Amino acid sequence: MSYTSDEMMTIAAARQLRPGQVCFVGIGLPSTAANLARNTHAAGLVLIYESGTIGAKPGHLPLSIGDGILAETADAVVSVPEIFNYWLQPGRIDVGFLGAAQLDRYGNINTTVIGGEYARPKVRLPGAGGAPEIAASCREVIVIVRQSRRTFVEKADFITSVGYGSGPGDRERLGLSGAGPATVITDLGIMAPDPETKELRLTHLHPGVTLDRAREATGWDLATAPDLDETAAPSEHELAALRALTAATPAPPSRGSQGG
Amino acid sequence: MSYTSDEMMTIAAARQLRPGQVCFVGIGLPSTAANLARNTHAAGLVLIYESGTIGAKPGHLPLSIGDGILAETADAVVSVPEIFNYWLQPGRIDVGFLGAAQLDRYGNINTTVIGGEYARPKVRLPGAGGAPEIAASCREVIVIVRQSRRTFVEKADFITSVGYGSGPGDRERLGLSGAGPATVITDLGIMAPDPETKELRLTHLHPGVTLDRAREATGWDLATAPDLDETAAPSEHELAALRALTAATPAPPSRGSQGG
Amino acid sequence: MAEVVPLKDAVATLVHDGDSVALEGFTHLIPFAAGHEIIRQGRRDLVLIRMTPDLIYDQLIGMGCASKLVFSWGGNPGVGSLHRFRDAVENGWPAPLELEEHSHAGMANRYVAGASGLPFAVLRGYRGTDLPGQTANIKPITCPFTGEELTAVPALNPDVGIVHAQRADRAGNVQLWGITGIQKEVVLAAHRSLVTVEEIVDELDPRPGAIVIPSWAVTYVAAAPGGSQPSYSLDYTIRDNDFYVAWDKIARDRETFRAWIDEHVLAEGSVPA
Amino acid sequence: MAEVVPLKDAVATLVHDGDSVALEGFTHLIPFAAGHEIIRQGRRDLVLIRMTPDLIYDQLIGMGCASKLVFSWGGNPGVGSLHRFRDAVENGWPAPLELEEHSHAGMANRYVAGASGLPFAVLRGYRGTDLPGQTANIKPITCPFTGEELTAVPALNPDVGIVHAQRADRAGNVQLWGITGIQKEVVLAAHRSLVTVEEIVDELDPRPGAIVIPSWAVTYVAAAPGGSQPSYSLDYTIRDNDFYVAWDKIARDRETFRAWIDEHVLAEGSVPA
Repeated sequence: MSYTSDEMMTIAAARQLRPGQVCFVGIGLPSTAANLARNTHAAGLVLIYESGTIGAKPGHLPLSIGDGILAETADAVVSVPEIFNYWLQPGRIDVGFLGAAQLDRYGNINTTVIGGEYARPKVRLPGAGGAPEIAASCREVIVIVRQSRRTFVEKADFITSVGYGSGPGDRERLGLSGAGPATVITDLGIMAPDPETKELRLTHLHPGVTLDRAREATGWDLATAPDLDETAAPSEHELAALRALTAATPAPPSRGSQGG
Repeated sequence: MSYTSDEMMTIAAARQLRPGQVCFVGIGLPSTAANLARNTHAAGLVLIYESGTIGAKPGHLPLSIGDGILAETADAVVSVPEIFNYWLQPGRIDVGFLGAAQLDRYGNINTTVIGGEYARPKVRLPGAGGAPEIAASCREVIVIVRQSRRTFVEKADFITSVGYGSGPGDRERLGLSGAGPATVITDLGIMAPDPETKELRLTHLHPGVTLDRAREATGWDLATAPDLDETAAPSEHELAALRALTAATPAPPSRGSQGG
Repeated sequence: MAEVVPLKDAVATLVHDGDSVALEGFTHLIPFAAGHEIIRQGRRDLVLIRMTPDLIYDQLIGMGCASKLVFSWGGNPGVGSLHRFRDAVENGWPAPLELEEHSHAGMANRYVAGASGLPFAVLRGYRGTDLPGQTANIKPITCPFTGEELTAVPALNPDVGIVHAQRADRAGNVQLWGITGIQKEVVLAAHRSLVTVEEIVDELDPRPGAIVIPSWAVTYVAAAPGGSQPSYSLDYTIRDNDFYVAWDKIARDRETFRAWIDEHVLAEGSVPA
Repeated sequence: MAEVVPLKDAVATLVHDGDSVALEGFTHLIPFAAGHEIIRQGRRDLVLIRMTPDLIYDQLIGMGCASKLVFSWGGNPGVGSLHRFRDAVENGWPAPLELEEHSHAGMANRYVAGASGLPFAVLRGYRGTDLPGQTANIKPITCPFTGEELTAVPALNPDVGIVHAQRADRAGNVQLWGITGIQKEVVLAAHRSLVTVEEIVDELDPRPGAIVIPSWAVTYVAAAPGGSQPSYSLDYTIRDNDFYVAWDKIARDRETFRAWIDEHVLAEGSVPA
């Protein structure tokens, strides 16, 4: 059964989530992956959207994190200050699921500006939304983003959300309670930080993707994990579930929209 | 129609409240007076209890500020942090209605300890409850308390809630946004601060009460306002409304229970 | 007590050139009708405050109503960019737009401080990001008990706070439910407030998940049926997702944008899209 | 996910000698059944935390379970004194009781900070009172933007937080309504939590004014029908005002107090009064 690289990426991301985990989800690819997990192997996955919906169980993919379906299916709906202060900030959330416009070798995320001066940028991106505190406070962070040299950069033009900062010890120094980006899922493969240097390195290549191609799509000299592996191809069950989920829904945006 | 001094006190207190005012009410005499006002001349008086009930309209007097009748009749019920942070602290409340165990010449209130050391007091009182912030943040404060030398003291053993501190300028210096105790209603008469010195002085004597008796019941040299007046006796309507209100209810406590 | 008045009069009385104005509604109950009335009344030099500027601020910015934007996420939710916002920032069209940028957590806590009568709020946020480098309104603060360093942001107290809600009664008590977002905080933080509602009813019967903002905490209430479209009011209207997608094309080009505003906002008898 | 267990087992597992324990319920939903179970299990040296100690802490203090009390108002609501509390403070019977005393606003904000993962909270409070002179847990703090001086209090994060609620479902999701008080904050601030409920149901149908605490944020749920009496659970039980009045006489005397506890708490088959 054939599939697209986006489908492989979304399915690989969904596989990262385990039943019973509590997941703070942004709109777009993160929401698609999280809902796919909930509809396949991770029943009981608790989805939290920053609009204040805790335990949302949308039947279709929401276009906005404020879609009515989220409030109508949630275990609890709380105010926006409460979702950030009582639920995200204390580190109660297992997994934070983020997108990115730029991602650097240490997993730092840029969703603010690209090129030029901050006040007169070449590209003005949406901005921070909930991402800085999701990246700071979730027990672990999963980043899902399409891979290219434009996106995977040596150094981000602007640090909107902190990964490992400038390397080992930075998160501790900054008092960030969460462990930081544990996994980066792309349309080419999967990356994870080197335990020593915290630099993102390749742990999996998706079927049919060569190491050269992954390296060409990365703005730094991409290292590989000793046990570099191939991602299992999507199962028919996974593909059917994903396509059922996306059928009724407009295409997700191409970059980190966790704020919307 | 005959009446008791407690009835005169409660009715005099009720008369202080005007229609449409927003009033933060403690249990006991304040609650009785506020509900009497709402049932007589001050329809539309908004009662707020620190249990989080905004716009409560109890048919009978609650024994506790958590009585079910308050939540069932309120316009809105909010959490305890919200009632203090969003509603009391910003100075939205017109009138704060307090009791006292000790009241000093500058309207400072003690509801904490009397005599001995703080750690081993002669009398351990209930403590602060909501009073310190009610006294600080309400636009004005009305104190209702039975008058005696034990209660009306030169200097309070402990300042639980600030009136005018040590005199003019203290509230401003402390950054207390409200105007402080504007009126003190007792079973003998009514006091208000001297505009110059902020010391409480007698403005009204209840019918049949002599100035000497009021002075004997005061622990400082009680001054009188130039226009010292006699309180109008309770009308039949006021007495009937008060007795209807208290009929169904246990006697109010004898001292500041705004925390309960 | 809130006065129930026509939308036009409420906006004319409350919103003046140069005011700081927060039109809130976190992805629900967005006050489009009030925003369009501000455009019709031709306000200028507004400091627009909003967590998610959304289409409504894209429209106000594109019409030159604003000189500054205080925000935390400026995109078209689920679709992509806000092109009028980007044109103002990247090219200064139709006017330069000063930015003050925060995270959602920072903005939410700024409203909470404003509603609480406090000059600032404390949070675990911004640490290690480049955001504090761009504004004086993000500063470190030290816990007086543990010595730990956290982040402080100043209170937001807009001159005018405007939100949409499902219902109000004739006395001006406001009731809203579903995603309640930051609505209550904005009304309580603002010096003057306007709540537009789907309908005015005799009685606010209790609803699961509903909050009530008492009349005496609101300045004006105005009826604006459908006034949150293309956003939505749970149980009254549904979100017009197609319009959010269509806006991408409308707003990409200055002329098509102006034409849309002329037809749907400025024309006689025009109604909120 | 919260485990639904018998009350006796929940208390035995969660509450140990020397723990800091907050049994909350602001004049509603006071967890008397859980408090009586703590007395039956003979806990000692507890640091008891509660805004309004009420009869339940009068009983725990009178039975010598506590070495310290953190509170903001220690009276019998609408009646007068808590005699066991006063006897402990004034005469050290049955054991000396250390006090840490705050205002309601201070205590509420300490729970909020605890629930928010912050080390402290900021409020306009305590200024000019004698309360800061009696504890190191009230300190001034300066706004980094305006220079204004306010008051800081440290977060409360009890070892154990215990509250009562109307209902839970079999998965351990908790629902409560009426005066919600500080219930959610205590559960979220505590390291371990127990929620006793009037009943366990298959489905938590939405209720006006109800809040839900999701199962995954709670440690244990235990069924305790009538478990808030002589306080009350709105729509299940009514407040026993007569008992609050009667308690004044029962607790005034050490022997009548002990006799009451023996009969109503310690005796085989005794149930919460």
